[in-house]
Amino acid sequence: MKVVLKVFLGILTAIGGFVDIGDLVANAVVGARFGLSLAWVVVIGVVGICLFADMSGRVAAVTGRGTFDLVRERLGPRAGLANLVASTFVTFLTLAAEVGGVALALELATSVSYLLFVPLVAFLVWFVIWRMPFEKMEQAFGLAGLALLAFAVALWQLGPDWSELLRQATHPSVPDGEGHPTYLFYAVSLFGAAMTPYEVFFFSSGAVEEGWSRKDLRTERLNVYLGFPLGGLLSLAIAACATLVLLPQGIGVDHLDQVALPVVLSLGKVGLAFLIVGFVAATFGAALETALSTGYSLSQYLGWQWGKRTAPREAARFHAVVLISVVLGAMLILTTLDPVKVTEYSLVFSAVALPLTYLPILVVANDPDYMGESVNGRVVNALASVYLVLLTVVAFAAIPLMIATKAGQ
Amino acid sequence: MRRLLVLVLVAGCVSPSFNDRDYELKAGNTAKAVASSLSTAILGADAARRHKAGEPYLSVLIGNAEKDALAVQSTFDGVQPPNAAADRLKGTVDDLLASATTGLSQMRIACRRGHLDRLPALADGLRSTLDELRFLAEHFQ
Amino acid sequence: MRGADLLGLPVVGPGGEDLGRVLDVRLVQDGPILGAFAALRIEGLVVGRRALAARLGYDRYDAQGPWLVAAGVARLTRGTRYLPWADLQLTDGEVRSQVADLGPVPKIA
Amino acid sequence: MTGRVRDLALHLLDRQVVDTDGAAVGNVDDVELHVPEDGSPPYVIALLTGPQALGPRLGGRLGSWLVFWSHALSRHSGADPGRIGMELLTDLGAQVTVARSRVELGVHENEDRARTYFVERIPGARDARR
Repeated sequence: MKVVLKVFLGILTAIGGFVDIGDLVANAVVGARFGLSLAWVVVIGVVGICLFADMSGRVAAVTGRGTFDLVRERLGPRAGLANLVASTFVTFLTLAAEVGGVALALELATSVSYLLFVPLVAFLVWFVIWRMPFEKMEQAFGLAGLALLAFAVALWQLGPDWSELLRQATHPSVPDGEGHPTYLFYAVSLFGAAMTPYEVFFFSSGAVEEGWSRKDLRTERLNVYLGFPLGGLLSLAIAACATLVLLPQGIGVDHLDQVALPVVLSLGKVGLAFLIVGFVAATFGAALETALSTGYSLSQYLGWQWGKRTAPREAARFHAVVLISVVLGAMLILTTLDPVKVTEYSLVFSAVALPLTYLPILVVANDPDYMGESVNGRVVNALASVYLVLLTVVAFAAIPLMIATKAGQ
Repeated sequence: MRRLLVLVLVAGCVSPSFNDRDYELKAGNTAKAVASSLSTAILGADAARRHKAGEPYLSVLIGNAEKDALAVQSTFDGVQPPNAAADRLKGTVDDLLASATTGLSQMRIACRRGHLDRLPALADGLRSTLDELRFLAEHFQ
Repeated sequence: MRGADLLGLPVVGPGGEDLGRVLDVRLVQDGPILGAFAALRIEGLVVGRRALAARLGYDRYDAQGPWLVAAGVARLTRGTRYLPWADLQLTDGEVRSQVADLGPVPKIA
Repeated sequence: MTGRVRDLALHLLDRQVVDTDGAAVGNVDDVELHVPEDGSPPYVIALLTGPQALGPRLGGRLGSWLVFWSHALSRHSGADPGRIGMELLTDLGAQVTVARSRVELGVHENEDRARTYFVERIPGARDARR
């Protein structure tokens, strides 16, 4: 039972971090437009996030240090600050999108305009962070997020031609009527959705919050290699549902209600009820993670006391930053900026910001001064080097692709 | 059927300049976007027919579809047709857009009043518009 | 004097030739006893041009993975040299080396 | 006898300082070097922490801005950054441990301000939720 409870950090990170508003939207958009021909990106993204989260989680367990501590130590205060600004900007955009996502999910349940929910959602996000113990928070939202498995059930109910789906997924090709740049732009978005930097900030800082040490390395691995692939499978289920129901009708996904449509058509009201619970849990969980991550990053860079372990008064500046970022995120959404659009842009910027944090973590995970026996093994390093190249290429390609395709239009 | 005839007429005039081609592409994209909104609403009506969805969800779904279609319509209205052939194309597209947005708003009103049982009939009335929009979208890709 | 007063200072040779900047300060724990430990005393300066690459530490250690990063950083930090404290003079706004040819940076065991 | 070798930027600067309770005190934003009169090599006599120490290392306009404002807002410490004497250190590894509590070190003015004027005014600020 204890092991089960400990896996919740991974499940929350995966459900509320891997499958967040970004994945819900990106996978449905891509499924409705490209079928499963971009499924390979999800697989590459899952392997990448496993690798990255494993390294930062291991470093956190062994040294007790969060990601941004190490970013500044390895890059110095100036480059570290540039990194902090870029990463925090992306995390903040994601936070705003998640708050909007919770509100949109509540709109689906009530048909009351999502804008009216935004202040309430923002307050609850802050309140949970202020009052709820870390582990309870993980368990509650991780468990509720499992309701998203409705996508998998719906897929099964839709009774697809599995061999055809598999063929699409294993024979990637650009569909007729779509240009290569557009295809690649969506590949970058999906990749950004899978490997969002805040997942790593949260996972490593969460490991410190839970007081992990060297003996928790097994738990750490279990979390990573169970949680993220589970999130990846869910992503694929979302894309497959969209492929089966929305693609043949020529529906382009612009709203969360369209993401839910395949599940509604196959599982009806019960399916929708599960889905809304899942949407709320996943986006709320991700809102918690991103709000905490802005506080974690800034506090770690500046050496402030951070975390939910102690009373808020003991980590005053950390809690002040979290509160302010939640308020600003809600205000951004209240300008009636479409949360789905905010999500789409934050995914691209995620892809740009990734190598900035990836490289320092990779270096520290190899430093025996910090890690002792637990440095990266050969296989991990070989794979990690491949991803370093890949991440760099994607980071440089992301913005030009966005401009060339007018963000995928 | 009348609209399809017009379409064939329009398609016969091969556009001579970049401007005309550009206008046709815009018309095609407009048709594609509105067809997507219509399909969404029609699938929603399908769910209503089979009692698979309730009023709150459907009114959000159909309301958003209507909003999107109206936005696309007003963007298209703002584009200047370059010549007489384009004027005819504009007439056809405008017709289709008007019937789509009217239909969507009827669906939204029925839905918000709780008359979910009326949605399937309203949706059926939109299917020919949807077919024509799709034809147009495919033709001017 | 603060650490920041040394880091980044330009380093010039005996004839005034440009040798780079101070990238790091080598400290050895054999100064006067402060509390429980011997003080960290300056032994020399790491001098070169690629501050950011040098921050990663690959030029100071033998064999550290992954190979790709190590090789890349090694290339960037090829020109990094070591200037013992005994061989330098601190003047206004620069470090003047009394030898023209600096040796490589001694690795940390 | 030569002691252990450490490089300033690589092993000391920017590391986290924690107190006897394991709570974060600040980062090693800079170090103070003592220059002996007899001309022997300088040695590190104190760790410096806080914006007044970080500012000069960031350099440029942002650095001066940081120093100016933290000076202007500071009630007692003036232009000097927080200072932790090397004699207080008990460990120097992935983090730097000092043998005093945060309160005793007195390098915490901004945290205190955030606590007194903002966070502590919100109900529940005193409860730890584990």
